[in-house]
Amino acid sequence: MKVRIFVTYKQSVFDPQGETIKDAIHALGHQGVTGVTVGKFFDVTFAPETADVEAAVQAIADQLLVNFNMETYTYQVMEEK
Amino acid sequence: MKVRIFVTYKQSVFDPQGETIKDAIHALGHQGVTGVTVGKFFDVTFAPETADVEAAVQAIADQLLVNFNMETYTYQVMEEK
Amino acid sequence: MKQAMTPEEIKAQKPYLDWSLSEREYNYIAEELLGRLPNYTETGLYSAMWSEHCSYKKSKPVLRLFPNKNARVLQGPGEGAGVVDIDDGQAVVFKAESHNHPSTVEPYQGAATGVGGILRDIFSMGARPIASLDSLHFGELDNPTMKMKVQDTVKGIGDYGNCMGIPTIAGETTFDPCYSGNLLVNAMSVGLMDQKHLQKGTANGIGNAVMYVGAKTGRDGIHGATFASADFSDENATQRSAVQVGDPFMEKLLMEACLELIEQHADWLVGIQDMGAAGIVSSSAEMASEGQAGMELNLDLVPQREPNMSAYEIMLSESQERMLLCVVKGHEADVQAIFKNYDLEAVVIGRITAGHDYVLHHDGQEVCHIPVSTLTDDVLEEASEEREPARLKAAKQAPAWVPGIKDAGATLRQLLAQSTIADKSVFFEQYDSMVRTSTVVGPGSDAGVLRVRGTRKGLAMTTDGNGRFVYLDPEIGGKMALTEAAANLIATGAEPLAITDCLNYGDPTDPEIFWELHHSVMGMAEACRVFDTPVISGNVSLYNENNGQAIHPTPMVGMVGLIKNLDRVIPMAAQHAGDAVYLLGQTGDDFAGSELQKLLTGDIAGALADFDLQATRDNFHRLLAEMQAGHIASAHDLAEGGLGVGLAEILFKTELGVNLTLTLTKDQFFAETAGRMIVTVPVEHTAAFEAALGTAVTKVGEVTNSHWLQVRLADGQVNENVQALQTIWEEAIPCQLKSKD
Amino acid sequence: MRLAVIVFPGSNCDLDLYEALHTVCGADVEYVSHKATSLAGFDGVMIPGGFSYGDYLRAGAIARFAPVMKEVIRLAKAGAPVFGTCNGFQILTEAGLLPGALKKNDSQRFVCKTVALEVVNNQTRFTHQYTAHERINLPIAHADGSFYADQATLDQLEANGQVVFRYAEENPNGSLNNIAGITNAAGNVLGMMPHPERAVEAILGNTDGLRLFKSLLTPAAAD
Ligand SMILES: Nc1ncnc2c1ncn2[C@@H]1O[C@H](COP(=O)(O)OP(=O)(O)O)[C@@H](O)[C@H]1O
Ligand SMILES: [Mg+2]
Repeated sequence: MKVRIFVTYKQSVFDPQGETIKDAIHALGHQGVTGVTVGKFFDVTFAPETADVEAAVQAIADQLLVNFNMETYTYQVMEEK
Repeated sequence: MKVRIFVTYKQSVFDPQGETIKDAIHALGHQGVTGVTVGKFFDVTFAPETADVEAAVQAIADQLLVNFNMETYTYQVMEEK
Repeated sequence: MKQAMTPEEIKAQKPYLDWSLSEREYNYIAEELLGRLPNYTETGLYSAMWSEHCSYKKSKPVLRLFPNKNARVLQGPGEGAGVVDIDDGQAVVFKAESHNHPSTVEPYQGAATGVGGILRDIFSMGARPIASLDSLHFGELDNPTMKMKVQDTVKGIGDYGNCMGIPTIAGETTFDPCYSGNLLVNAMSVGLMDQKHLQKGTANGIGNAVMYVGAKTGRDGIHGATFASADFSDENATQRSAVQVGDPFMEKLLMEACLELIEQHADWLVGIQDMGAAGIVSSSAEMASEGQAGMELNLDLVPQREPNMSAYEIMLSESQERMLLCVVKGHEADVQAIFKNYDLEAVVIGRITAGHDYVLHHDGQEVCHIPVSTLTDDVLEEASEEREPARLKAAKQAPAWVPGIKDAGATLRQLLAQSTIADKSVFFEQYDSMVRTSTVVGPGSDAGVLRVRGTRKGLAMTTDGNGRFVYLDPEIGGKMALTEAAANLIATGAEPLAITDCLNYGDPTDPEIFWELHHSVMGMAEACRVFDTPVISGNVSLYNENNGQAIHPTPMVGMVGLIKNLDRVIPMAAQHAGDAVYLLGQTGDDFAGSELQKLLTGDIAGALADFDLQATRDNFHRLLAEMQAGHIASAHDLAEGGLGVGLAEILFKTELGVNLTLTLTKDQFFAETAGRMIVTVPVEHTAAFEAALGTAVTKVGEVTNSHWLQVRLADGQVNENVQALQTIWEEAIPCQLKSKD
Repeated sequence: MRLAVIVFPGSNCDLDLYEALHTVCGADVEYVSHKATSLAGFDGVMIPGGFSYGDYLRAGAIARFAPVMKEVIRLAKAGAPVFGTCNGFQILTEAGLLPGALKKNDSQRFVCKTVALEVVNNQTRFTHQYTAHERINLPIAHADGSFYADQATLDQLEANGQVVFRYAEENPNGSLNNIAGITNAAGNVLGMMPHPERAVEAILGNTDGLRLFKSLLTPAAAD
């Protein structure tokens, strides 16, 4: 089972990277783009027998993957391919 | 309209970050995790009147966001919130 | 996965031609060396080991021209890196390596893995890397693609070295259209060791273990052509990539573990070598060959990152951060324990056997059984055709170009904004230049200087290459490259010890290009003899071309020098008002290949004037003696942009100026005659200095308290505010990087 | 005072910190592995710069789970001096011993150079040998040095005098309030992005960092 965990800066945190990319996109001529935000994601695969994957995901995000001073996360269980 | 573009390493490309994070997850006691890969995503917002958003997304990914030597991408049109 | 071809199919279909093994070589292997047809794996191994990259079959005859010994050289070419005695039982270890092709395709990872590779060469010798240098040659910064490549290259070098905790303390960056389709990314690393820890890449002793340590093997870096053709025909090629990805964190652990093993348990270790080009095959065959031993490996034991790798892929993979060890039988577990402590795997993948055969097993089958030496020693050297490039004859006959400058101040301002001359701090500030707290002089000076902790000694180091001069005259250009490197070291107060090099050229099967290679090495070799700086290591990079357009022939010289007394490190910048300013060396009408010529004509052309190496060397050594005597306040060698630019450079970031009177013309103010320096001397030492240097120096004026560069020339004058010049110089590259085209 | 320099996998300024304390200041200092489970006998902890675990997740994020961190936290809570520079600062924030977090530099680039700092608080056990509001120069070398905390935390830091160093001229990374170094509320834990251990010897051109270690090693009379 695979879970995709999305981590982004909190809205209140200034992220110059998104702005820089937006400028670059405009320079390429795509004026229709009004905003860019950047995040990272982690695809975490669990052994099929893992009990309570969602609890594990939350624990892993809370303890390791996310720094709550500046970041926040969501996750999504992926379909098996 | 918002599009989320996911960028990951191609299959055969070594992902040292993912390996290190997997080890850390194991050290925290989540042995059920069998793999971790790391990617980035870009939420790109388009002005509502933008014609052919998908073509624009592909152009932006091709020219700017993705390094085709080692990366590949997918994207997903997001619901408005 | 498709079934590999049979030996007969290989003979008939000649796939080896795509792997750059010639039919002549293939036949020689089959008929003379083996007396049978090589199988698929064996053919692959020969192709790799007999490539120019591994065997130097074309360049070897030329490399023999280099001197590679003197009383200080402890290890010359032939090992991971060269080793030079620096007294007190210590040695300095260094080597440079090119990563041009990988960096052109993928600048970030190419540059990063270039640094990673050269660091492994250093610690495989038993030395701790203490500094890195780089030599980068790019196309002009006038298009978004090149700007991106430049920034990615710099980030790749920085990220790897910074994470390893090895300071990058010197280097060079130049820009010329000839590199736009083929970047040059040369990395050099310098290590320090106690001589007693010196290691070799050797394997012997029947029953001793061959151990693999470090990262797992993937399909990284396996030659694109074979990658696409043989084994993946049923998969979507675009989902795969052979780009090598660096893992500096792994390498840091690997380095610490290897150094612990070498420094504390050398008796467990027979030999150690990094896996560089052609991965396992090259490291294992070279070690067995060096130890005159047989070797048997079981490839099923090799840690693998990807499923279903063929023997060929496992052997040729260029996955990074791996080392091969030969360990005394019985100490396998001890070695494993050391690596385990760093969370690293060490695996026995084979043994040393009686005889001289190289035997590989994979999937229960013997996939290779050949004499080791046929991989390493029996390579057919190739005689190359050579012919003097037509352009050289023409240049010698053409009338010399005369710049005819009107406003020397305006020319100076323009030159300072030329990207090759302008401030590079936007690049080198991305390198940690201070970690390990021994950096006495960091990037931005003539040479980097490190102290040797616990002693009064220092080491100075520099990389230099100027393809434009070598292009105009390979032999004189080769001499100039050496001279510039020596001048950079002398300027800091160091005595040159030895050099490493990267020889970057185009396609050597073009007789004109082979001529460039041959003659530039002749020039370098002669200068090495004069400066007594033997070549102790190096690397050759050929086929640097794009669409049939070769780069300028660009030999890079990496030179290291010894400073016996750290109190006598000489700064580049002027120090005090009132000091006398001297010019060392004579200035000629040397405009061919200069930055001035490029600025004014947009091109380079003409013939180079030869210069007197011996006189240059003597001048340098007399200057060095004066430095050691404490008579010199500052010294700076003159290179791109000549005296004009050199004077500005010694005033930047000071509050000083100069007031000079010269017999030179406005044009000559920017000539790039080799072997010159600008030296400032406190008044109380001028008499001694003049007595020692005699006619080699000309007193031209003094350092002043006004922040102005004031020079009276034979046919005009320069009167420029130094702060204004500095602003031009500092802003040029950041501006170019930002501008939208 | 016996000090531990903690060595994590990927630490690379451990030597620099050790040499500054041992060779330059003559302090009683030892390297301690991240695997150590006891810091008994140590009076203070020094966490060096570098790239623990490659900084592959976030700088300092993985190191905080190392076995030795339990002991570091114990000593910190007991009031012992704990000092982290660069990656050490990042680890201290990730471990919750210091408030806030360190983001990627605004430039998105690693930057190594010497910057001007103001000693904002010279009343700490790490800074009492500096004068109030003294200007000093220290090297920085980091890619993730932009200090971030929410407004309430920032206000608190300022009000309590926990801001110890501030960038005095150029802000090299986008740090809020130009913060370069902070202490915890109790004042015994200091984290800073600049590297004082790189500025303790004249041969390297800068000794402005020396008094930080001297402060630590010679408690002020008032202490
Ligand atoms: N241009 C050169 N000058 C001197 N020595 C060279 C040169 N090129 C290669 N060598 C020497 O040949 C040997 C093989 O080089 P190389 O294949 O680059 O080393 P490695 O196997 O470590 O990658 C090395 O010892 C190197 O020092
Ligand atoms: Mg090598």
